[in-house]
Order: sequence, then C-alpha cells, then structure tokens
Amino acid sequence: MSAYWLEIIVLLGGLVLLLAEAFLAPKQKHHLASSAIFILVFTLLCLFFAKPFSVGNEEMTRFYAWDSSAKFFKGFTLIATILTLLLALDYRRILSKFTANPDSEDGTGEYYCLFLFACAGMMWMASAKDLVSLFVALELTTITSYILVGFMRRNVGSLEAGVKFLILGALSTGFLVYGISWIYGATGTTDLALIGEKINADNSTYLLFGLSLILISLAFKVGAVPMHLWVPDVYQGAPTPTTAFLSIASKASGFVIALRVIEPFITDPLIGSKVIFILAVLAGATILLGNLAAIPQKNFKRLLAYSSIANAGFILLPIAAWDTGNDLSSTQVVAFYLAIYLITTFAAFFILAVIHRQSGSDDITAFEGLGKRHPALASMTAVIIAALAGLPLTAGFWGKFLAFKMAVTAGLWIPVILGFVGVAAGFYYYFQIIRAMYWRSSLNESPLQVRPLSFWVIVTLSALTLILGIWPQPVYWLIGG
Amino acid sequence: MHSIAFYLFALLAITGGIFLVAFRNPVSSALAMVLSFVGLAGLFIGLNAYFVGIVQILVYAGAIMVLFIFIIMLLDLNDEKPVKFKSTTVLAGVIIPLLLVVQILGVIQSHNTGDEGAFKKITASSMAISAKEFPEDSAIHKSLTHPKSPKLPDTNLIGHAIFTRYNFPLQIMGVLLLVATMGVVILSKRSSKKAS
Amino acid sequence: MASLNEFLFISGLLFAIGLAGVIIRRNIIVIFMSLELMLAAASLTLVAFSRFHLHEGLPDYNGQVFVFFIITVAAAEVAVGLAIIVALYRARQTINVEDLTSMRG
Amino acid sequence: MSILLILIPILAAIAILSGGKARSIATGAAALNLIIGLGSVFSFDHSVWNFSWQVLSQPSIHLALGFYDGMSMIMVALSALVLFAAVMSGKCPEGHEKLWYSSILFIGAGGLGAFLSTDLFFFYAFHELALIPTFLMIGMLGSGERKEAAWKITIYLALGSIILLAGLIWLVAASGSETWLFEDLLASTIADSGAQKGIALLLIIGFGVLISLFPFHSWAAPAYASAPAPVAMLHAGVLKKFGLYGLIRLYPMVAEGMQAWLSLLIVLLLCNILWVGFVTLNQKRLDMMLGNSSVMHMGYIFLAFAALIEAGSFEANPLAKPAAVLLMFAHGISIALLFMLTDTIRRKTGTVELAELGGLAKAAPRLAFLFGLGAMASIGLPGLANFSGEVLVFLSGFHAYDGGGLGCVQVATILALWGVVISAVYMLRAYRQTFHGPAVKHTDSSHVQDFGPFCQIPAALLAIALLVVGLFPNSLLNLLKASTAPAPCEQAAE
Amino acid sequence: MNSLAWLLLGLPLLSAVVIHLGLKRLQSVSALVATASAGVTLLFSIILLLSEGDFITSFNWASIAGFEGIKIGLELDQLSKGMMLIVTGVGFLVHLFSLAYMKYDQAKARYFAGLALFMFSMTGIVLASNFIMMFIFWELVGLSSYLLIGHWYDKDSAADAAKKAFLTNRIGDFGFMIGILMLWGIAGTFTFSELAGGLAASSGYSITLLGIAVLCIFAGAMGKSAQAPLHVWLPDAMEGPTPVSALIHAATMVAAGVFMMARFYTSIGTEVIEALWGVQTIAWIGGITSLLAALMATQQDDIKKILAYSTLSQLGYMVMAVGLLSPEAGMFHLYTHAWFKALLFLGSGAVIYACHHEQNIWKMGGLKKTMPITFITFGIGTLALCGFPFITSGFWSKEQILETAWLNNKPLFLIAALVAFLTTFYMFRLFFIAFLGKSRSEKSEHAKEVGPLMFTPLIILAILALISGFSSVAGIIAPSFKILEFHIGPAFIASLLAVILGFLFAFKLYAKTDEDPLAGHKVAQVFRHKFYLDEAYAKIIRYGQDGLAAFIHFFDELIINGLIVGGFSRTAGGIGRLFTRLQSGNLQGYATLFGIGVLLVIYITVFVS
Repeated sequence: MSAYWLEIIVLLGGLVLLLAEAFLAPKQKHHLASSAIFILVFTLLCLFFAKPFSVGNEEMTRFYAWDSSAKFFKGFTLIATILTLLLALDYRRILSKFTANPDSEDGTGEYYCLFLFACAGMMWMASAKDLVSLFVALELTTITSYILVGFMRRNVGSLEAGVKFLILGALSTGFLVYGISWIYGATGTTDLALIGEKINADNSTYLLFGLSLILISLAFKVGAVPMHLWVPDVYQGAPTPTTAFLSIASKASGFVIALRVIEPFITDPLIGSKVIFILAVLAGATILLGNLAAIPQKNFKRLLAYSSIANAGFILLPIAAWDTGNDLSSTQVVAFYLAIYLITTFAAFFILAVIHRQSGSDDITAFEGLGKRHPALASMTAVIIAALAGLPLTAGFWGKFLAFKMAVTAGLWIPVILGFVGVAAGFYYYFQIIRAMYWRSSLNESPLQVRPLSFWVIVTLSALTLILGIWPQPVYWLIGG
Repeated sequence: MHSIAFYLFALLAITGGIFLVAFRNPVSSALAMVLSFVGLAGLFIGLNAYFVGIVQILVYAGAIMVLFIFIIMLLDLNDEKPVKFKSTTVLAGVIIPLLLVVQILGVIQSHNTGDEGAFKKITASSMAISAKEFPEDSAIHKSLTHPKSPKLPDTNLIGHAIFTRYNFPLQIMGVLLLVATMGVVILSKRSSKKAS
Repeated sequence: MASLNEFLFISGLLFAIGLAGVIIRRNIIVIFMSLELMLAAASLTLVAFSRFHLHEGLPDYNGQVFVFFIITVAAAEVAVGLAIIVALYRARQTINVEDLTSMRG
Repeated sequence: MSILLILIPILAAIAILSGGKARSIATGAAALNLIIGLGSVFSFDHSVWNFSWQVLSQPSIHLALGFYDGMSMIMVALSALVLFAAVMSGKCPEGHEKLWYSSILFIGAGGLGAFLSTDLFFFYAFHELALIPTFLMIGMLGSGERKEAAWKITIYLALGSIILLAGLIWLVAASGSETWLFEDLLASTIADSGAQKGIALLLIIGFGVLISLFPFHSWAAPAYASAPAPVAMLHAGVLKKFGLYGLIRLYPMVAEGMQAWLSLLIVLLLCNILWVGFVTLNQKRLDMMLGNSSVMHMGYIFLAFAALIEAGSFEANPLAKPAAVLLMFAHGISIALLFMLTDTIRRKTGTVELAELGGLAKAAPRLAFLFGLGAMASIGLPGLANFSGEVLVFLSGFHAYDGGGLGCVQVATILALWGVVISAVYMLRAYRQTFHGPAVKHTDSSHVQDFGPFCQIPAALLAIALLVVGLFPNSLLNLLKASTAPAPCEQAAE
Repeated sequence: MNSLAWLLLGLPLLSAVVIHLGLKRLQSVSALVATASAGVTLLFSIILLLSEGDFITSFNWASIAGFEGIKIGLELDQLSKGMMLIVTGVGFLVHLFSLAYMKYDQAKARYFAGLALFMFSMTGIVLASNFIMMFIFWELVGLSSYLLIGHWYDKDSAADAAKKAFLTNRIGDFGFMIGILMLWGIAGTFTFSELAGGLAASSGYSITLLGIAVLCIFAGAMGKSAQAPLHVWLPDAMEGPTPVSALIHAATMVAAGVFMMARFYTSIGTEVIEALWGVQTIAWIGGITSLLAALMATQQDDIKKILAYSTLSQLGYMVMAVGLLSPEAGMFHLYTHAWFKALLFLGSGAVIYACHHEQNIWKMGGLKKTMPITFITFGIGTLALCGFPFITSGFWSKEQILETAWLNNKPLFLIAALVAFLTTFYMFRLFFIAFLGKSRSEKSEHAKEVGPLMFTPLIILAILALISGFSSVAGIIAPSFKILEFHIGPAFIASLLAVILGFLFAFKLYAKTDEDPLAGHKVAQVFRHKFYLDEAYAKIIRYGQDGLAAFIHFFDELIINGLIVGGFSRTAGGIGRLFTRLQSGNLQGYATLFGIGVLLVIYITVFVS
C-alpha cells in the first residue's frame, strides 16, 4: 500500500463520519469518536505496511517525504489524535454544555471529525519537504485548530481564545508566506532539498531574512518566544481536548517542519553558525520565559501552557545543537523528547479533565485534598508531575537529559545555564500541584469519581512513564535510533 | 512595466493600505482596502501575472471584501470609540513597521541583483524556446508560438502547473476548503434548543 | 522600468503597513483586513520574484502557483475568521480587542 | 545481592501504598535489608546477583548494580543501617502511615541505589528518588517552618542536581568513553585541560549544593530541623554523602582540573567549618543546631578531598580517601543518631528550644547516655567512629608536609582544627542545657519517661556501629584496602 | 610481661564496660568490681616495676596501604613504669576511699564506672608508645574528667564546671594536634622511640617550625596541666566528688601534661630542644602559673579551692622544671606531689564528709580534737607540700626544682622561692583555721572521725608523703627520676627561709582569729577574685565568641540566605511576574510584542554577524 493512502484513509474516515453525523441521534454522537478512534487505530496499523513511492512519481516524491522521521511523526500524530479523542469522549458533557443543549450531545459530532482532518493535515506536515506542501498542510491544521479552539461557541473563553488564536495565527501565516517568498526569491525554488544546494554568499542575506521570518512563524506554531503570547490564553480558553491536541500534536508537527526547514540552512557552512545562534537565543529565551512565567500561575491549565512553552525551549536546544558529535541526530532527540512529552502531557490533561469534571475548575486549588479523596489518582498525578519536572527514573527525565546532553556537547552554555534556572523553577511550579494534593486539605472530603476510561488511560500513561523512566530503549525502536 | 504605471499603481496600493489603517470607520477601511488591492492587481498585471492580478480583483476585492463589508453591516459596527488610539500603541504601530521597513531595505541593499534585477521583456523568441516543453497541439504551445502575436498564456501555464506538478498540494487545499466550510457552519449555527 | 528592488520595497512597505494596522487597530475586522493586506504584500513579493526569475524566458510559474494557494488559504481563513468573529459578537456584543482580556497573566 | 537491596524497599513501599500493613512491612523490609546489606558487605559473596542491563544504547547507559569498591560497600552499610534505624524511629502521625513508611523506604532505596550503581547515570538518577518523598514528608508532616523548608530543600537539590547533570554529561562527552559505566569512564582520560577545569567546577558546584558546601548551605539546616526524624536521618546521614561519594569516585578523571579550584575549595570548606561553625554556635534550638553542625562537618570531608587534590592522586596521598570515607560513614551514623534522639526529645518534652530544656538526664538517663554518645562522637571523641575519620583527615592534610613552610592545605587543616573546638563548644553547651542542670517542668520525671526498650533498638544499633568503627577502624579500612581493584561486573548479554 | 601490660590497660576498661552494661542496678557490686580492678592493676604495675627490661609492643589500629598506620602500642620503660605506679597506687587508694565516701550516693555505679574509665585512659596515656595514641587517651581522660566533674550534673555549677573543663582542654588539644601533625611532618613518625632517629634523618626542616611544633605540643600540656592562661577550669573542677579531685585533679591527670612533656623531651633529647626558638616560654608559663595560683590561693575560703590552687601552683613548678630542660626534676616533683596532694585532698574529703559537705574553712575549726587521724595526716601533707626540710618528700623534690632554676634562670628562681613562701603561708592558713581553734559552726562541731575505710588510705598516703622523697625509696619505686646530689646552697637556703617565713606570717595572721584579717584589703580582693580572670574570660566568650557567632549568623541569614539566595528566588519570581504582566490579555499588546519579537529575530539572524 502506498504511503499516500494513510492520510487518505484518515480523510475518508473523516468524511464518512461527517456524513454519519447528520443522521445520528443527539445521544449517539459519541459513537463518532469511537469510530474515529477505530479509524485511527487502523491507520496506525497501516503505517507499518506502507511503502514509499516509486522514484518516478515526481508529483508525489517532490512533496512527500517517507523517511523514519516522517513515519515516526505520522505515528505520533495518530496516537496523539487517538488520545485526544479519548479525552474528548470523557469531556463531551462540558463540550455539549457550551455548544448546544447540555442534555443532548447535539453539536459535538463535528468536533470529533475535525480532529481527523487536523490529523491528516499533520500527517502531511510530517512528510512535507517542499515549502508549498508545507504551507498548505500547515494551513490545513491551523485553520482546523481555529475551529477547534473556538468550538464552544457559547463559551466566552473559548471564543476569546479563538479570536486571539485567529489573529495571531493569521499574523504568523503572513510572516510565513512572506518568508517563503523571500526564500523562493533567493533560490528560485521551494524544494527544501534544492534550497540547500543553492546557498551562496550572494543570496545568503535574502535567505537569512526569509528564514528568520519562517522561524517566527514556526516559533508561533511550537509556542516559542517571542511568538508564545497566544499560548497561555488559547490553552486556557480552548476546550481541554483541543488544548491537549494543540500542545502535543500541533507542537510536534511544528517541530517536525522546523527540523525539515532548518536542516538545509543549519548544515550550510556559510550561514549555519547564524542559524545556530538564533536558535540558541530562542531556546534560551523560551526556557527562561516559560519556566519563570509559570511560577505565579494559579490555573493548572495555564500552568500547563507555560510548561508547554518551556518544553518548546528544551526541544529547541537539541535543534540548536545540530548533530554535533552526538550518537543521535537532532531529529531523533526531538522525536524522543516529543514521544515522552506526549505521554506525560496527555496524562496531565487527562488528570486535569478528571478534576475539572468534579470541581468545574481548572485551578490548582481544585487539586487540594486529592491525596485523601483518591489516593491512587493522586499518586499517579505525583508520578506525572515528577516526569513533567524531569525527575530521573521517570520518562520525563530522559528527554531533558538527551536535550541537555546535546547542548552541553555542542557547548551552548548560556542556554544550558538558563536551562538550569528553568528546571529549578520547574520544580517549584510543578511541585505546587503535589503540595496542593497532599499538604492541603479540601473542604470536600468525599471520594472522587473517576470514569473508568480516563482512569485506565491515566494508569497506562503513568505506567509507561515509569517503565520508560528506567528503560527508555523502546522509544529508540520507534524513532529508529 | 513602465515606470509611470508602476508608480501610479504602487501609490494606489500604498495609499489604500494607509487609509485602511487610518480610517476610523470599518466600511471606509474596507473600501480603502479594495483600493489597495486594485493597485496591487495593477502591479501584478504589470508583472505579466495576468491571472494573479485578475484573481486578486475577483477574489479579494470581489468576494472577500464583500464578505467583510457584509459582516460589518450585519454587525452594524460603528466607528471605533472616540477615546481612540492610545499614543503608545500608535507609536509602537508606527515605529515597529518603520523599523521593519528599514530592515527590509537593509536586506534589499545587501545584495545587488544586477542583471537579474533589471526588468526584461518577455520576447517572442524566449517564448518560443519555452514552448518546446509543451506538446505542439496544446493551447500553451500554440499561444506561445502564435506566429503573429505570441501571448503569454499564463492562465494556462498556471493551470498546467497546478494540475500536474502541484496536484498534491491542491488536494490538500481541497480539504482545507472543506474544513473551512465546515467550520463556518459549525461556528455560526444556532443550537436547535436554546441552552437553558 | 521598475527594478526588482522597487517591487520588493513596495511589497515590504505594504507588509509593514499591514503590520501597523494589526498593532494599532482595535476593531477585529479591520485587524483582519490588515492581515489580508500583509498576505497580499507577500504575494507581490512572490510575483515579482517569479517575474524576474526568468525560466527559459518565461516567468517562473512556481511562484505564481504559490500565490494561488495563498489566495485560497486567505479566503478560507477569512471565512473561518469571520465566523468566529460573528460568534464572538453574538456572545459578547463586541468586536473590540480591548474587551477580550478575560484571560491574562 | 545488590539488586535485592534496592528492590526490597521499593517493593515494600509499593506494597504499603497498595494497602499493606505499613509498619510491619516497613520494619521487615528494613530489617531484611540490614541483614543482606551488612551480610553482603562483611561476609557474603557480594558479587552474586550483580547485574548490568543496557537500558539505552545511545548514549550507552546500563542499569548496572554491584559493589564497585570498598567505598560503595561502606556506604551501603551506612545506608542499610540508617534506613533500618529510620524505619524504626520516629512516631508516625495517625492516619499517615502509608505516606510515612513508603516515603522512608523510597528515600532509603534512593540512597542504596546510588551507592550500588556502577553506572554513572543511575548513580545520579537514584539520588533523585528521594526528592518527592522528602518534599511530602517535610511539607506535610514536618514541624516548625516546614513549608518553607520543604520548598528550599527541593529547589536547592533540584538546582544542584541539574548543574551536576551538566557536569556529568560534559564529563562523559569529554572522556570519549563508550558507556556511562564507571569502569569504562575511569579507564578513560580527559585530555583537554580546559574541559577538565570546567567539568571540575561543575562537579564541585553541583555536588557542593547537594553536600551543602558554603555558600550553598542555607537549605540544609532548616530542612533537617523541620523534617520528620527519619527524613532528617536519611538525608543528613545518607543522601548527603552522595555528593562526596561522587566527588571521590570521579576524582581521578578530573584530577588535573580540580587543581585549578583547590584554593577556592579550601576557602569554601573553611567557611563551611568556621563560618557555619559560628552560625551553629548561635543556634537556640537543638534541631537547628544539629542541622548546622552537619553542614559544618561536611567541611572536614572536603578537607580530605582538598588534600587529595593537592596530592594529585589516590596513591600520592593514600590517607585522603580512607579518611573521607571513614568520616562519611561516621558522620552519617552519628548525625542520624542525634536527629533521632532530638525527635525523641521533642516528642517527650514538646520542645527543642534549648532555653526551655534542662535536667533531662535525671528523668531519661538512657536517652541522655545515647545522646551523649552521639554528641561525643560528633565532636570527635576517640573511641567513636568520627574520631578515626577526623584524625585521618587531619593526617591526610599533613601528609604532604615535610617540615618546611606550611602549604595551603596545612594551613587549612590547622584552621579546621579550630572547628573541632567550636563543635565541642556548641555540642557541649547544648548537651549541658538539655540534659544537665536542674529539671524544669516539662523535663522532670513525672512528665517524661525514659526510652522504652523497643525504641532503644535503633539508637543502640547506631551507637554500636559508632563504637565498633571507633574502636576498630580497621573493620572499615580493610574493606577499602581489599578492593582497590574494581571487581568486574558481568556484562549481561545484550 | 607483654600480656600483663595489655591486661593493665584492658582491665579497667573491662570493668567500666561491665559496670555500665550489666551492673548498674547493683551499685555496691559495681563499686567492688572497680576497686578490685584498681587493686589488681596496682599489683600488675608493681610486678612490672620490679621486672627487668623495657619493651615496646604495638598493633596497627588503623592500617592503610601506603601509610605507616595509626598504632596502638605500649612503651614500658622506667618513666612509664614509675608513672604507672603513681597512677595505680593513688588510684587504688582513692577507690578505697570512695567506697566509703560515695556509699550513699545514688549513682554510685556511674561514679565507679567513671573512675574505671579514667584508670583505663590514664594508663593509656602513660603507656602510649606514640603521639596519636597518647592523643586518643588524652581525649579520653578529658571525657572521664568531664563525666566525674559532672557527676552531680543536676547542680548547675557542676554541669558548668564539667563543660568548662572539657572545653578548656579542647583548646589545648587544638594546639596539641597541630603540634603532633607538624612534628609528624618534620620527623616522619609518631612513635616516641623513633622520634630522635626520625629527626636526625630528616633534613631541610625549619628550626623555627620545630620550635613552634614543640610549643604547640606544649599547648596540649597547658590545657591538661592547667597552665595559665588555660588554668581556669581546674578550680571549678572541684565541683566533682572529692576523691575524684584527689585522683584526677591533683595527683594524676593534671600531671599528664608534665608526663607528656617529659616523655616527649626524653624521646627527642633535651639537647635538640635546647637549640630551639622560644622554648623558654614553657618555663616562664610554668613560673607565672605557679605564682599566680599561689597568690590566688592565699585568699580562698573553700578548702578544696585552696588545694586546687595549690595544685596549680605545684604544676607550675613541674612545668617550669620541664621548661628548664630538666624533665627528671619535674617528674620527681610530680611523683612526690601525687602522694601528698592526694593525701591532702582525701584529708579534705574526710573533713568535708565529716562536716556534712561543708567546704568553707571559716565554718570549720577545732577539728584537731574531733578528727585526730585526719588532723595528723593532713598535717603531714601540709608539711610535705610546704617542703619541710629533710623529713618530707616535698622538700626533696622542690629542692631539685629550685636548684635547677638557680642554675638556669635566676628570675624564675626568685619566683619559685616566692611561691615556696606563699605555699607555706596559705597552707598553714588553711591548717590553722580548719583544724585549730574552736569550731565555728554546728556542722563542724558534730564532726566525727571517719571510718577505717577512709582513714587507711590517709595513713598510707601520709607515710608515702614522708618517705617517698628519700633516695632509697625513690630509687625503688621511681628509679628514673634523677635525684641531684643534695648540697647546701642558695636553693636550700631559699626554701628554708620560705618555709620559716611562711609559717610565721600564717601563724601571726591566722592562728587565733575567726575571720580573715586581710579580707578587706584591696590586693587581697584581687587575689580573692582570681585576678578577675574568670570574669574577663566570660566577657571574651560573650562578646568575642558569642558576639561573633551572633554576627556571623545574622550575616549568614541576611546576606547569603536573604539577599543572595532570596535575591535569586525573588528575582526569578519577579521576572516571572514581569513576563506574566506582558501577558496582558490584550491582542494589541500581543501584536506589539510580536512585532518587537520579529524585529529582534530578524536583527539577530540577519544583521548580527
């Protein structure tokens, strides 16, 4: 089966579900999510049997990369989408409350379908190797994201987030387009492979200008400084599944295209050092801002937003330390980091959704007394928090470890030092959750109800966090290391 | 492109842009934008990009602007409130773009485009050379090698590129439009039963 | 005869004006229009480059194809954007960005 | 046996968390651990069950456990002893048994894991296992300014370990070693002297924060003072030794780079001894006094390290390493004993303010005796373990002295000797204030009961350890001698 | 002999451990065990003394590859054998005395365990074959002294005195350890028997530094033998039970400093020392201590305090002798002093016991009649201390010191003579007031003679106080202490004069009086208040040490914890809040920041080279 069909399966699935949506009774809409999950699982299986295009098929081979990175990120996107849909299943009460009648699930059906389209877009992004396909795939996911963020159209927060995301997203699209046009102008091509060959002293300024504009929009996509401003507001306002999707799948696809775009430039002897420099600056600033700004946060969702900014900074480190004398390539380290980030962050969002359903609040104070109300959930939360903070023997540590390892080996000392500050601050703000769960007691001492679906997902993810914390080798098998 | 025409259209585009930003009334802004886009379309056409120029007029000035104005009317928007622009915002809004322009100028200056940067006419002979890539009975070939008045069949050429080489992005674009449509429907539909 | 640099300058200027609009204006619709202006300016750059990169005597149509995609994307974006703005207006009776500060910090 | 030593406490903690009988499981596990630990150090064939499992291929990291050399044996013995005492001691607040015992076991497992790892990575990683339990225990069940103290220790340790991590990464990268295994690392060399210096500095700062080297010391005393007794015991007794262990272990790789920081280190360690010594002198509370004293005593171990740096290799100053290791052991045991007894005093009298105490020896002679033993040990009385360590430290400081002018290490040794006077001053003051003099209301015999026999067991165990090592330092020194050559651990088939 | 020597060391330790672990409940049994052990050790030391031949034996206590190791060893020669006899002899008698004296004490077992521990530690010092071992036992006698002074720890004064004793000794040990370390560096060994050889083999060491090392080692002796300015602990140490004062703070432990210096000097050779810089200081310190202490003793009212200052003064004598490079003279005085000072202390103990723990001499009086045996033996002790010519041992040993001083250092000779006068003066003051006249309080009125268990040791000691100075006796039990030929010279005249004058003054002032005629005198006030040294030290400790500690603590909290650490965390939090303030929620603000970010990114990428 040709790799091309992977996205098509997802897409067709989305279309079929969209059709089915029209005929389903309001109470039955959640079957759409189950079906969507089924489709995605099927696609995930197909991923292992997909074959590359023949060399002669130029229309496709120009735009569609099929390498280990593409495979990994397609799988990543699929898994992230599956988890998002699982999260959405348990979130649908709240979703329907702000879309239609809280008693019916009318109006939630499209929500599941949209994830399939966004997923397809991200899978295309994973394969994008030409600025044109990169652009269109990126826009597909971005525009889908606008809808997903503003989906709760009776919720002011969701709409406000939607508008902010829209305006800033469009702004970043403007810069992306402008940047692409300069790169095109300098080299006469949009094919990344060819661009690398055409760099010379004459056009290097054009290229750097174009690249910096593209970097801006990529920074927007992954939530890096200085384009991080949308992240906290949008994450907070958006429906939780959307937030999870944005913070994991969307960020990952941002990085995958970042890796592809940056590669020809950073490996060039002429301008490579400049690219490394700007990336190191961005990494350092992002780490610092994400971690420090998280300190005063009171809302867990917002905290996760800043945490996601901080993580973007940590992921930028290995990119800035491009393949210098390491056993692993930057792409592999980024993939590794993201794989672990997926596990821990999704777990955090699942926990958040559980808490939110009980208390109706995303605040850290909502965690108070969790140690008493649901000890098992509390201890799993503690594990996840430890992983987010990057404690050794949890999976979360390995990502930071490899990132720091690359940065230290490459001698990026200032970002590394800022990384120290960031990690230390990270302990502070993450541990606030632990403090809330155990030190504080809640007014409501009644046991907490956790829906079995969420509970088992959280169990699985926490178990993975611990197992991979001691034995991370399996992730290597996935990223082909 | 003749210099005079260039400056005329350029002036039109930029004036339109400035008015767009400066006018207080959204409708005026929208109309200023149409003005700007007309200027842009002129520049496109001057660059032998007839198709793009026309599309610019049709899609932007026609469809998109109409949509904008329609929404403005629908929402019955008034002028922005008298306590208008905060001076700091305005200052930032002037200085930042100005600095951006300076930077762009710096980039432009950095590299003497020389021969390549000079405007070269598209001659019949050059068109004839290019025509060889296309089958002889194709419209493009015919148009390029038209014995009397060879014309640049840019619509055909773009169409050719889009449907052959750019087939894959075009498919993605189709999905994009589908999603956008869906989105508009979702976001603007009223619930069947009003939430209590 | 206008040179490439002049086109680039004009497009840059337009792009900057668009950015100014985004920064200065508070009406979301106008901000949105300014964003469209920025996209259009980028298109101008592309077309100019495409025209000046003569490819065997003809303009390089890759650039113009890209402009086509930009316009399509812009149209889609406008559609979705305006839908969100309308929904927002329904919920909040405002399209002023200064009123959208319930989430901050 | 090594894997057992780590698995037993971890599994016990998990069993407790999932609803087992907390106290008995914990006691059983700790006792079993103690038997296996001491047994494998002193009599069993300890290479049994050493194992090595590659958990990551690039960089090549192994979960490798075993006794690398005598130093790790001694540290394991220390950890097992203190863990057992910690489990047995302290009084768990009602309703928190699960947290209390599982936290202790986790912290203990972290310490054991670090000392048993023969891979640099897991050596580092196991240490962090203690972080969350510590945070919870201090923050929830501590006393006094517990919240602030919990935050402080957490942030400090986190910052210290991340700096350390950078140093370790750099170390491995610069060494060109294929794996993170100690044996491979120590077999390789770092040629670049700039890198050596940088790594050495990072190691000194990173480990230094964990050891509460001046000026990174302000977390330790409040944390120990606020922590529940078992946590204070394990932290001050075991985990603090992690940093020193690491410095000594990695020293041969950066011997040259360390030279550059010798004078800085000497200044800092003297600050640890004298500056913190004076700070200790001014403490008004028993627990704070002990906390600061444990910071101060780290200076002596650093002194041995400084002597080692000056000499340039283990062979050039054969005293330094045994001195440091012996003192680490001795300090660990004695401070654990003292923290444990301080907690007992707190529980029996309700206060640890020195001004409110007095005459406790009448009502609680056994407590007074054991505390006195601990206090005497900590001020370096001969016959107790600390003296053997301290005297060797001082000898190591003068090992290079040939009768000519005094070198900086010798001057430092002389100044450090004044610290012995200071520590005697504050220890005896505190002892006199607590146990001697006429009894006051809440310390008279109608109010306070002496140690029960059951509570005495852990304290007596530690006291015996102090005496045995104090009277026969060869019991530990022979371990160091026997195993200068690292025992090769079997590579598991990959 | 070898195992006997080890037994000599081990037996007291064994009894201490047995008492502490097993016999705490059985108080009387404990007492008997300790006494028996002291008796057996006395027997052993007599056997050793009579046996021929010196030997050294040792094992490696802390062995480290590449290092000679720390050895625990015994060096038996005439010096240590003689000293052993003193220690075990006085020790055994004090044990006997204590059986009665401490009969009704509640913590008798603890007391005897402490005594046994002391016997062990003291034996260790005496037999030590090297400096490290000596230091170990040096510290251990400090511990046992601490425990015994603080025996009645619920008394504030006792607890404070114990602490003071330990800490003052620690200051001395600070120097001692430095000295040991430096000497190790110079001579390359700790072992006494190898010191001279090591020093000869070593080259390139600095004479100055060796002198400093010697002085540092002497600092240890200053602490232990309570030499000025570290003398302040000894008078306070009288808070302990009186037999303890007799054994530890008069006869043996405080003499350990002298013994150590003698051991050191004889090992290294006095000729080496002679060449060194600054060693005269030692003699001067001894002289000054003896003078100051004698002056202070003249105005004390507490019987034990008077004896304590007299001990100080006599220790000063010994140190002076050692400092004048005549360790034998010092050791000889140590040997005679041990007997008569133990006698005096035990006598005072008997008095105190009889007077129901009354220690003020002005509340005694007329004990001559009620306590005749004590009266006689105490009188003998007094005479011996004053150095009554020819018939007391004190005369012979003091004579030697005065002789040495006359030969080597005239100013010190004058001081020594003055001290001899003062000694007679204050001792007879004590004697007259306490024993003669009529009783001045009810307690002394009802005093009864003590039982045989207490007066037997007194009698034995009285005999020794008389005869131990004769060369025939000393030749047997302390052969190593060289006895100079006696001849009538300036030293004899000075000492004779001192005794006569001292007696006359004392008789005139105190023979028939109920209150001190000198009490109001200003100079006497200074003496009574011990030259205000304790007050001065208290001030130094309060303002110097504790003030500095408070300041540093404050600084530590303020600067390191507050400003630097706190500053960092506040800065981090502040920056964090600043960042969140940028997150104003306002899109215009975001766009502005976005724009600035764009400018910066472009600038850095394109224009920064």
